[in-house]
Amino acid sequence: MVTPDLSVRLGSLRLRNPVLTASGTFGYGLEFLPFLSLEEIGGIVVKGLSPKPRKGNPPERIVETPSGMLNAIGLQNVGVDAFLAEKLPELRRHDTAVVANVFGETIPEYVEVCAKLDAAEGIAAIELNVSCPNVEAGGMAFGADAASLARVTRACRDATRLPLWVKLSPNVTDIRETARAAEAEGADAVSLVNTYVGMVVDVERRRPVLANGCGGLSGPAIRPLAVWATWQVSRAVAIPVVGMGGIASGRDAVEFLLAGASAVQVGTASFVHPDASVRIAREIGSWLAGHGLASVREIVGTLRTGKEERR
Amino acid sequence: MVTPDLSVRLGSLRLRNPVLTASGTFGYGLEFLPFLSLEEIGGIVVKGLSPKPRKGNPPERIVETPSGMLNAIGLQNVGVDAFLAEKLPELRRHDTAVVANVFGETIPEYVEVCAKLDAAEGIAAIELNVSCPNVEAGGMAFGADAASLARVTRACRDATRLPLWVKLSPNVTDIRETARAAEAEGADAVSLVNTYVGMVVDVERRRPVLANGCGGLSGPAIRPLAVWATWQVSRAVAIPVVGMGGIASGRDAVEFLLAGASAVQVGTASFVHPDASVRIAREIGSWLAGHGLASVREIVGTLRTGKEERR
Amino acid sequence: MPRDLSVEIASHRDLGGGNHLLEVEAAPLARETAPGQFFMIGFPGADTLLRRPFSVCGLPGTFDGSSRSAVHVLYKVVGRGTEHLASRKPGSPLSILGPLGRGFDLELGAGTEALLVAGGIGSAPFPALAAALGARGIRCTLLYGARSASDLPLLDWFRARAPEVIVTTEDGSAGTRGLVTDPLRERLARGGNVRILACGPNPMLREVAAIAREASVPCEVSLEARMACGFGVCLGCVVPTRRGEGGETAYERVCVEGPVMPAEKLAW
Amino acid sequence: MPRDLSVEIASHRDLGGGNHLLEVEAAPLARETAPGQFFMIGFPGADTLLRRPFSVCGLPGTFDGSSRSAVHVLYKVVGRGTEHLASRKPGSPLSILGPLGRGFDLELGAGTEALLVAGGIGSAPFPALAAALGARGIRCTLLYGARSASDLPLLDWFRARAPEVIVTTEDGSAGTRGLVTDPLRERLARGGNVRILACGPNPMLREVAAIAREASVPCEVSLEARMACGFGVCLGCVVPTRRGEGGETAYERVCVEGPVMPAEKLAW
Ligand SMILES: Cc1cc2nc3c(=O)[nH]c(=O)nc-3n(C[C@H](O)[C@H](O)[C@H](O)COP(=O)(O)OP(=O)(O)OC[C@H]3O[C@@H](n4cnc5c(N)ncnc54)[C@H](O)[C@@H]3O)c2cc1C
Ligand SMILES: Cc1cc2nc3c(=O)[nH]c(=O)nc-3n(C[C@H](O)[C@H](O)[C@H](O)COP(=O)(O)OP(=O)(O)OC[C@H]3O[C@@H](n4cnc5c(N)ncnc54)[C@H](O)[C@@H]3O)c2cc1C
Ligand SMILES: Cc1cc2nc3c(=O)[nH]c(=O)nc-3n(C[C@H](O)[C@H](O)[C@H](O)COP(=O)(O)O)c2cc1C
Ligand SMILES: Cc1cc2nc3c(=O)[nH]c(=O)nc-3n(C[C@H](O)[C@H](O)[C@H](O)COP(=O)(O)O)c2cc1C
Ligand code: FES
Ligand code: FES
Repeated sequence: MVTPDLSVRLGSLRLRNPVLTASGTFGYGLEFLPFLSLEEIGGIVVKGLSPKPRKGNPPERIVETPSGMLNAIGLQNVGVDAFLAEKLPELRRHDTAVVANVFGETIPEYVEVCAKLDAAEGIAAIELNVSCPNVEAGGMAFGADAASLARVTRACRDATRLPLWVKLSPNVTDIRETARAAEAEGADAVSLVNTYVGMVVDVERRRPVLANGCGGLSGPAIRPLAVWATWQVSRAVAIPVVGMGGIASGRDAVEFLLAGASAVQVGTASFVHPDASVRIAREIGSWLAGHGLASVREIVGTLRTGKEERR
Repeated sequence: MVTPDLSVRLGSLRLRNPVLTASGTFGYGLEFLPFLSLEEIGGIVVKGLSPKPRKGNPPERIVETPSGMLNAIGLQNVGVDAFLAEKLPELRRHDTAVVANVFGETIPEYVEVCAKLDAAEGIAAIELNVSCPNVEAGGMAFGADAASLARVTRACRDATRLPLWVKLSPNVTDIRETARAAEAEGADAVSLVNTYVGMVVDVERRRPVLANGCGGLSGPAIRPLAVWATWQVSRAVAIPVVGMGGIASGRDAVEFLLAGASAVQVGTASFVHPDASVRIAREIGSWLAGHGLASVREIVGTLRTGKEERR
Repeated sequence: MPRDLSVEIASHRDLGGGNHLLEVEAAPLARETAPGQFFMIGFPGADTLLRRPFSVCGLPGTFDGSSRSAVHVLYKVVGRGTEHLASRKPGSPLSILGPLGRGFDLELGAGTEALLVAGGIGSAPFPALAAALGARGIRCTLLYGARSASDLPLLDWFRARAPEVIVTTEDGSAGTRGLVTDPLRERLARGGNVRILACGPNPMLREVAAIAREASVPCEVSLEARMACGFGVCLGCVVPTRRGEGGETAYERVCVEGPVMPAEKLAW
Repeated sequence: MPRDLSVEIASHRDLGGGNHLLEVEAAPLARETAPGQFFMIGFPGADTLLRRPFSVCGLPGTFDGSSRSAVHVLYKVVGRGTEHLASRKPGSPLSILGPLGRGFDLELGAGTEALLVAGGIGSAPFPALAAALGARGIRCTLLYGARSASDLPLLDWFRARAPEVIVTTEDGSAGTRGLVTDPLRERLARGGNVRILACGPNPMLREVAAIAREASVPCEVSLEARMACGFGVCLGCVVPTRRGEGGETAYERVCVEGPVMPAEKLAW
């Protein structure tokens, strides 16, 4: 059996394999060194970076749900400066693509972080988080309609020459519209999905479990929704799509690849099994080998619905 | 311990208790007679009725997902005439509220079914299904934006004096907008949620498992999303809200009641335990009794988020 | 009338090849279930949401030494639910809903020979069926095909109980190498008053039905379909069928109008 | 360095009142875990998604008769995960990630008396802790409070091993009727070179911390928090803490900067 070629291209960016880790679920990468080697995955997406450090929301911040979890972390992070000074030099010692997830409350804040990242050494791409449901300002407000998403994308596009990914919110009527807006304003790729807004009630206290009230749903529960969103978007735009949502096995990842994702991100699964991303990359390899396929690129977007003729 | 009063009012309609069964998950009610007595629940919502019998979608029509299932039944049903002639007379022999779920491909079709139901004896309310994701014409198309939802609601309002419920789609950016449109055009209540659009891929065949491609996600997986939607809508409209999505226990139902639902519907849970609806009604009673509450109406909408002051 | 019962696993036997024989004590099911009917079995606490459908394999008297309230299920591990079930020890709780669906027609008429055609784990309903037909004095021949020798669960039981057992495997590791349809064709060529009762994967059933139609032999097939409820309300388990001669097709429920259906009714 | 291990349940003892003592063989954990640290335990095949955090209760030598690679966990059934765990028999697979977090400070200084304050199942980390402190020649007194007599797991073990055990129950069914903070106040009033190490529900810990502050006695508390990862990356488990004297608050992770924290650091 030949070893399949797992490398993929997202525009100008080449990844060793199609598995990245999702923002907010992999810290700054270094926390995972006891469990895996960063050289075995395609890359990592670091926790959302804002211009200044953010304290985040008060606890409770997480709650388990059937096959999923809600989180309302509120983008606690060290800020872009500390990331560049303290984390990135460490990360650069590992041969993996580092994608910086960026968050701002205003467009100038997004631009500020992008410009700082642009000036740094060792960032593979920027992912704009315009879809965080857990902060009052910014976040999902930008991702909820095509016009504001277009504005923030354009402003960031003008602030960096790094590959620019826009991470889409699934909490919309038609995700293809925001995807097209990102593409039109110069995004190099779109990634999806961020979390779905939900709430769990503590019936004894008659309050939401989360101090923030609502939170974002992630994990296997959302996988069928995320596969559908990936399929919709991959047919609506020509730029590469990075798919995620509840991926916990190589088979799950293959669903997204077939549905049109050129790469995938693993989120919540890394909490349950810290080495999940590496295992998933290996399982994709075995699946391809078992099907006699030479390259993962052969399967991207090859899903057929049987309705092609009708359309 | 006093037995709590479980009865609720939805406008002019009084229900014995707040538990109804959800459309499409309870057949025409009669199939459940081996398992429960219809007198023990607040009412039943029958499978979506269209002007003519519908054959439905080809198989596969269902697939299990983590803590949920996708369905793409395609509204197979006997048609409103057969329902009125064959099912309703049987149902009328049971003392329970019968809510007729109505589906049309065009506004005149909705109106036709409403008018026929209006002329019949023994219908407690009409629930407009403007949120089915599994049919090409009608269905979600009407529920996805406030303007078309307003048109179909108005037309049906003019066609019947029966209590009119509009069942909302959660596949929208802001569900409060469609809720408000329903209220403005004379709906007596809104019910939510219908299913979330999703897809499962058969990686061996490289096709969606469902012949229809996509399907609607129901079951515990969606519960946190549905609770959030219920809370959002209950604060946006003054008419009663009927909540549903993944309810499998009395505790789950209490989450929806606290979040503002005056009644709840039980869907997928009836597939797993045919008597789930009756058990849930009993569990609500025990919960209230255990908390020394005299009536279920005391808890409806009493959720506090701690952000009230700020708003 | 179907019931929803909470039971415990009475015995659980690993038959090799992923096949297991499960026994529960459930007097109402033992009394009321007919061969070809099925149960929806739930696994409390497992990470499966829906129950899983399984045919009745054994009723009181089918297997030696079982009690008057015992029912048996023969199953193969194919996914998460069956994998979980296989890990459950005697004493573990299960929920079981049944009896469900339409079983095999047992009124075959005197002198008719029953050809039971099984594909692998598709043999599951046949012990109870063979026992019932035997009790009615009907001669049964089992045509038992599978991929390999390990995919022929309960073969010894059938050899001890059925007058004739013909085995085929795709890899030739047991019986004749080939498909079960080969000996079926041969048997039908010999003529006689026969009737086919088949259970196995849908492609095999389609082939069996075609052979039966060609030979003008009546044929019942026990179908598989994904099921959410098992009692007729989700409309998830349908197959296309032909109504009347006109050939107008409709969708009928495998869980109520089946799982056993006359082959000629199906519009596959 | 934490590891993710697949283990089997070696023994599982029901202690009554919903409390269970679980033993697994895991040499790396037995070697490297310190009292007060914890594990994230996963239940393959269960309908829980996330792992559950549990303190180390016993290390080799804590309980008689256990092997040199044994670690023990004491847990109480409170929800779906622990209910599922309680149904698992010896031989069942578990996944276990650890050792995690910051344990108790064992360098108490000669002559210091350790006051271990436990609320119900909050006694879980104390066997391993008492054994370690005992080995260092530190005198331990256990103040053990609970709702009722059945909520005092391992009381016999403590009575046999700790020099002094003071029991309170809310219903008076064991020891003195009252809260564990009553004897704590009394003990502190007697003065001496003492240090408090507390574990229990957060409201109890808050009260213990207030009493310690008032008496100017150093106090460590072992906190509970909902956890998704247990190793510092989800930021789900934070508590508000005070940094420096300025009193500026931040959120620190119970799973990395805790679960054991100096009480004065917390900004509850
Ligand atoms: C009427 C009927 C009787 C059956 N009798 C038996 C029997 O006696 N012994 C036996 O081993 N198997 C039998 N089957 C098949 C059995 O139901 C499936 O093998 C089982 O549901 C697989 O569950 P899983 O969780 O292990 O697999 P998964 O693939 O994880 O299941 C996922 C979903 O697909 C459904 N599914 C998967 N395979 C099948 C299948 N072949 N048929 C129907 N649904 C499927 C499951 O029910 C579940 O909803 C029968 C099926 C039907 C419809
Ligand atoms: C560091 C640490 C050490 C612990 N040590 C022990 C121990 O040794 N023995 C013991 O019995 N318990 C211990 N607990 C509490 C234990 O983790 C919970 O009782 C357990 O997670 C409950 O899970 P469940 O599925 O049964 O409950 P559910 O209520 O169904 O759990 C739902 C979710 O809430 C979380 N959760 C529920 N209760 C708690 C709680 N009290 N603390 C933290 N998370 C909770 C669960 O982890 C899960 O994510 C510890 C908690 C922490 C943080
Ligand atoms: C605890 C947590 C924190 C997250 N933080 C971020 C973040 O900072 N930026 C971001 O773009 N997405 C964030 N996400 C969303 C994930 O990156 C991902 O889009 C989502 O979890 C779906 O993938 P999953 O189901 O595999 O977890 C976070 C998710 C979780 C669970
Ligand atoms: C198999 C199936 C069929 C359904 N058919 C209908 C329908 O005909 N009309 C309708 O309004 N909703 C229909 N629904 C949606 C349910 O009424 C309900 O809104 C949804 O399943 C969420 O509730 P649950 O999670 O409790 O199942 C159907 C759902 C399922 C699972
Ligand atoms: S399985 Fe639900 S109708 Fe057949
Ligand atoms: S539990 Fe994830 S950071 Fe502490």
